[in-house]
Amino acid sequence: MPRIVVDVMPKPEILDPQGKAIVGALPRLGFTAFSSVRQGKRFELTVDGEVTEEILEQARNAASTMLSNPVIEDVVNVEVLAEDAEAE
Amino acid sequence: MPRIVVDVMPKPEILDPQGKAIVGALPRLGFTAFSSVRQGKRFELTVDGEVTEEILEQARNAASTMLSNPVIEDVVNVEVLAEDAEAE
Amino acid sequence: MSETPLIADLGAPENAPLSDAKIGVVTFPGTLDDRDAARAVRLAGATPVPLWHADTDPAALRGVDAVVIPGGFSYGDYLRAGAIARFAPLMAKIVDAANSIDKLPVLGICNGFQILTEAHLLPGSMVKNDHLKFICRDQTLRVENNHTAWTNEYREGQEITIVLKNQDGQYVADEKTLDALEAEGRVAFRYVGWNPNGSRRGIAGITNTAGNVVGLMPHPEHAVEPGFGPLDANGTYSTDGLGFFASVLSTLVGESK
Amino acid sequence: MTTAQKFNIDTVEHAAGTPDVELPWAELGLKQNEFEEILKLLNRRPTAAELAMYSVMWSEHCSYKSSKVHLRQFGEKLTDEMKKDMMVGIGENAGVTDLGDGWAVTFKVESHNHPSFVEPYQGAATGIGGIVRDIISMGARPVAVMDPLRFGAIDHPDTARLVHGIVSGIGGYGNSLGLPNIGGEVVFDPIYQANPLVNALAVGVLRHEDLRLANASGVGNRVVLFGARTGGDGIGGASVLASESFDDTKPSKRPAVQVGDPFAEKVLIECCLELFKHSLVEGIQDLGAAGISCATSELASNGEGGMRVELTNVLLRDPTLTPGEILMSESQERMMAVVTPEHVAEFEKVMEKWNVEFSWLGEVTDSGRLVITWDGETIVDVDPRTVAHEGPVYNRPFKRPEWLDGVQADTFRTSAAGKALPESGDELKAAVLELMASPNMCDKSWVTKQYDHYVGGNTALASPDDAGVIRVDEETGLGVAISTDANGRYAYLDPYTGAQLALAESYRNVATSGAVPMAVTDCLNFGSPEDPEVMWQFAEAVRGLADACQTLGIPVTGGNVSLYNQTGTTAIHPTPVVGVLGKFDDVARRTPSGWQQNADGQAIYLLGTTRDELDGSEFANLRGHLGGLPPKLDLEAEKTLGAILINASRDGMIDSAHDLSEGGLAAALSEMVLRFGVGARVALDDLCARDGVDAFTALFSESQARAVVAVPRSEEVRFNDMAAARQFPVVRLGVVDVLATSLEVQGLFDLPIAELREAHEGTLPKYFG
Ligand SMILES: Nc1ncnc2c1ncn2[C@@H]1O[C@H](COP(=O)(O)OP(=O)(O)O)[C@@H](O)[C@H]1O
Ligand SMILES: [Mg+2]
Repeated sequence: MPRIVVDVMPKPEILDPQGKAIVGALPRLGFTAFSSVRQGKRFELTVDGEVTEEILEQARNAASTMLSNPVIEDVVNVEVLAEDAEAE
Repeated sequence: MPRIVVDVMPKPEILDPQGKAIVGALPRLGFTAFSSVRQGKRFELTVDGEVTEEILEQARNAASTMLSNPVIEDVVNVEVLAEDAEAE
Repeated sequence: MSETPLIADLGAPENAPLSDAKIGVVTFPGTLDDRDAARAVRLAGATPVPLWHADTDPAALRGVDAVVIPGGFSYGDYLRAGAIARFAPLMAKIVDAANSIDKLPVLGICNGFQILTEAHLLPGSMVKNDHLKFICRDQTLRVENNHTAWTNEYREGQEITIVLKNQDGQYVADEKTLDALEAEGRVAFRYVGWNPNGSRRGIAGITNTAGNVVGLMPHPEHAVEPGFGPLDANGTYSTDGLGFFASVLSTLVGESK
Repeated sequence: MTTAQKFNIDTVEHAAGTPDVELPWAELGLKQNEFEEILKLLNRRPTAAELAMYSVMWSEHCSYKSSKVHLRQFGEKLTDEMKKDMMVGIGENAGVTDLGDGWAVTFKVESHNHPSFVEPYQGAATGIGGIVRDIISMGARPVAVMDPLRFGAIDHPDTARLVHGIVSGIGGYGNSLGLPNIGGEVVFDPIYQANPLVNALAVGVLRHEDLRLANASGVGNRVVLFGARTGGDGIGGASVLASESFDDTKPSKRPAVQVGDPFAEKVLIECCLELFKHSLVEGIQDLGAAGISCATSELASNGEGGMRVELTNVLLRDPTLTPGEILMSESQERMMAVVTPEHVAEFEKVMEKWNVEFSWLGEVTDSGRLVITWDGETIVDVDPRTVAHEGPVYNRPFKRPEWLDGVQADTFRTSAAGKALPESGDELKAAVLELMASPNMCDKSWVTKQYDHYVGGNTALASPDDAGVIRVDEETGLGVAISTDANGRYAYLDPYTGAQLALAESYRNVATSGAVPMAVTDCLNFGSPEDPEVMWQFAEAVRGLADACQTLGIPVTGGNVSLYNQTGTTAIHPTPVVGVLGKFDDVARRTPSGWQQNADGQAIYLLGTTRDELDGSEFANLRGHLGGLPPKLDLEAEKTLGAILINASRDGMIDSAHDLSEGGLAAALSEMVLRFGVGARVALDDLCARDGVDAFTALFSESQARAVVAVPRSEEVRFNDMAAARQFPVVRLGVVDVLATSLEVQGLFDLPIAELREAHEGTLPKYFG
């Protein structure tokens, strides 16, 4: 069944304690290539049937009203998941 | 500066309490198009300089050893964020 | 030396028979219940020894006879509970010692349990409570396996009341793992009455095959002193948690005999 | 090009040469007269950085400019008796009280109301974070928190958002710090609709020698900033400073809300405690409102009088911040300390051990000036006292509201709501059930079970008991009890008495637990001080509280004022939240608030006198009525009652005790039954006959200075003798009955515990899931 992906990230100017803790831990495991890390959320919404423009619009609305907190987060992406991605 | 995105989702067979709560709440706000929701994580790793294959490999390793727990999660995606996405 | 600050008085009561038994209590950044665990060790008659997560000294385990990984929010529980702590230098030593022929007894409580699963000393993992909220309550458990290093002073089937408090306490594993745990008697504790977080098969705690490594979500170290812990079903203060520490002392005595 | 030039920085030199530059003082919240005062103080125009500092430090929040003239009474009305155990009083980050044996305790309550309305989770979380840093900065280990909360109507569409966010924010932050939450309040009233009150209290303990104050003494000592990096938090409204030259048009992005990092704060606590243990800091100050502006100016003016700081040394989360913004930033989880040169290396070792970032900013001087440079160029050169302590003080006009006479004349008994009151047994039973299920009287465990109340292993009592009790010394059992209380309806009807009643209730709660009351903290939540009627409420409340403290002999050691809690012209009820702290020599002597399983046959007594006092009561509230006068205050009776409760508990004469407050006797008896699920049989006849009241009044009146106790049979004579010796009224109501499964009020009704529990516990889950 088709899925819509919604990606939500903390606003760039907002402190992201989780990202901060991760970027502090990575070098201890030898991962030294990354200067900063931010942790956000990825939602996969499953649609029964075809993804119409109206349904995509619902997803966009849900993303901005419920799946994200606009005070501290940005919705960075709402898109239909490519079919092949479903396989895995 | 370039960023690498790592997407991690709960394994399909693991119950996702947050996704379940969301799918229960969506219809109350009039979002009726979605039959299931799963909530995962999106990490954005910033690289100072160019993203070499070696750095991408570091990101893949970090994704599977630390950013996800293979008992409950799958890494569904590791990729360089398109340049234009950085603008926003 | 890396001393854990302000773990209160670390000495065992004088003349306690096992006061020379040394039980390590690990502190990570964000650990909360280290002082409580040290108190429980002391009340059980042994000597708590503070251990520091970042200690890279070859003798970082400081010659302890057993280790408690206490509860809390190591690294804020950021990323996943226990995910970052698991990579601490001290953890590598603990994993080695637990898997060695000496089978160092290791108890992981709450965040400690989460760390043990992240470190693959115990199978499965914890996800958010099914109701998605932090929950703190007096919780009854049934002791399902009284043959581990940390449960041998309980009766099999004994119901004990200790404290439950967590946000990510829902124990999950795939069916095959769960079946194997059941078949091998490695479910050490099960919730009684009500499953407070949606854990698979009501599992509150498990053990490794050898029985020296035990992890559980509820907190025995908060049920060791009358007046300062949970109430049992009769409304009286429970000290049921002391059994964990008494058990490991029996284990140590048994070994030294 | 110097950095100053690159940023187009407004230096002191530049300011002196450009007297006519237009400054955005009004946008920064300064009044014309205040700006003129700054010009006078400096004898030139302020630089942008100086303007930033004065504007935040002279804000209502930081300078107490409207409240100061009234708050002085807390100091002026101190008697020698009140000063006896007070080690640190008002003026420092938190007050400190001597507990004996070399132990001391510090506690304080603060508000985070507005941020919690905007972003409930983070607002409440950072409220806990802020008050805990105040406690650390005294040299203490924080040991517990409490959270007095007020929300709008329980069924208002916005209330669930606030309740969920605020409760999980308090829990999320406090639980992660390892601080047991031992009490608080949850009140619903439409008056708090868009103005929820989120007050947070923290308590800490210390050895006398660890006491630290916020002062920068010792010329040549180094000044260090440590903890989280500085970001653009809390300066959103001041984005006019985004360009220091005031001509840039592009506003930079600044966070609208602050996000807390409880992990960073937990590490900060441990790190500070290690600094104290090895005596590595001379003075220390937390960074809260007004950030570095506040910390530098307070430390400097409380110490040798001078300090020099190089601002480019501040570690930044956002490199685009300008000097003025850095000075104003309210980023969380930061501390500033003063360290002697010989301790620098050891200090750095502690930081490295805990992986805490730090930067050396400058040093203490005796110049009497706070000099801040940016890459060597002076951008601030002020007398720090003028920033920190000598801000504007307003004697705002106040006036008793004209509507108050009408409200006070509208008593419950004469109102329509006071007609057709419950009378028969069945009616009274239904009323008790309705009361106990009502939003304000219902079980609050939906909230409190989201809080860890066990961590630390020293919690001897927590909600729902009358006071939270924490053991301080494991050897001796020395400990403290704390309760917080306020009744906005009482204070609305009469702010002077209402504030005193809040203190009386808090005092009574502490005494009921068995502790000796010692100190007071308060958070004064009011509407706009620019409204003379609100200002009158405020003045009356402070006067009342200060007078009552004097009578009870316990000092206010610290607190906080939150003004402008209003929507349009409608202010919240005046809500003076009062916290009282008491001491136990041994917490093993504490008294729980319900009948215990082993208490079968114990005698139930009511202490105190019951009058016809329903105005402002919970019962009147259930009937939608608010008018008349609050219950009569009798502080001498409170003192006597307190003494009886404390002595009786110390001498083993009572096994449980519960004070009477909102909901009166009906609530007290219900709660005592529900506490451990143990039934009781009581009769009201003697009480009604003695006090001349009917059963309804006996059950629902909110007369003060009352408590219900359970006395073991063997102690009854002694107990009665003690009350008689103090000429305090007691009446025997009945007995505890362990086998009974109900609360039986003889001749009226028999209320099954299960039914009562269902009503009591069902309400919050029904609204909040
Ligand atoms: N309502 C009040 N009652 C007593 N003291 C108060 C009150 N409000 C503020 N104070 C005291 O005034 C001083 C400054 O308060 P505040 O600015 O809140 O401190 P901080 O800067 O530590 O947050 C503190 O000592 C505080 O205890
Ligand atoms: Mg302060």
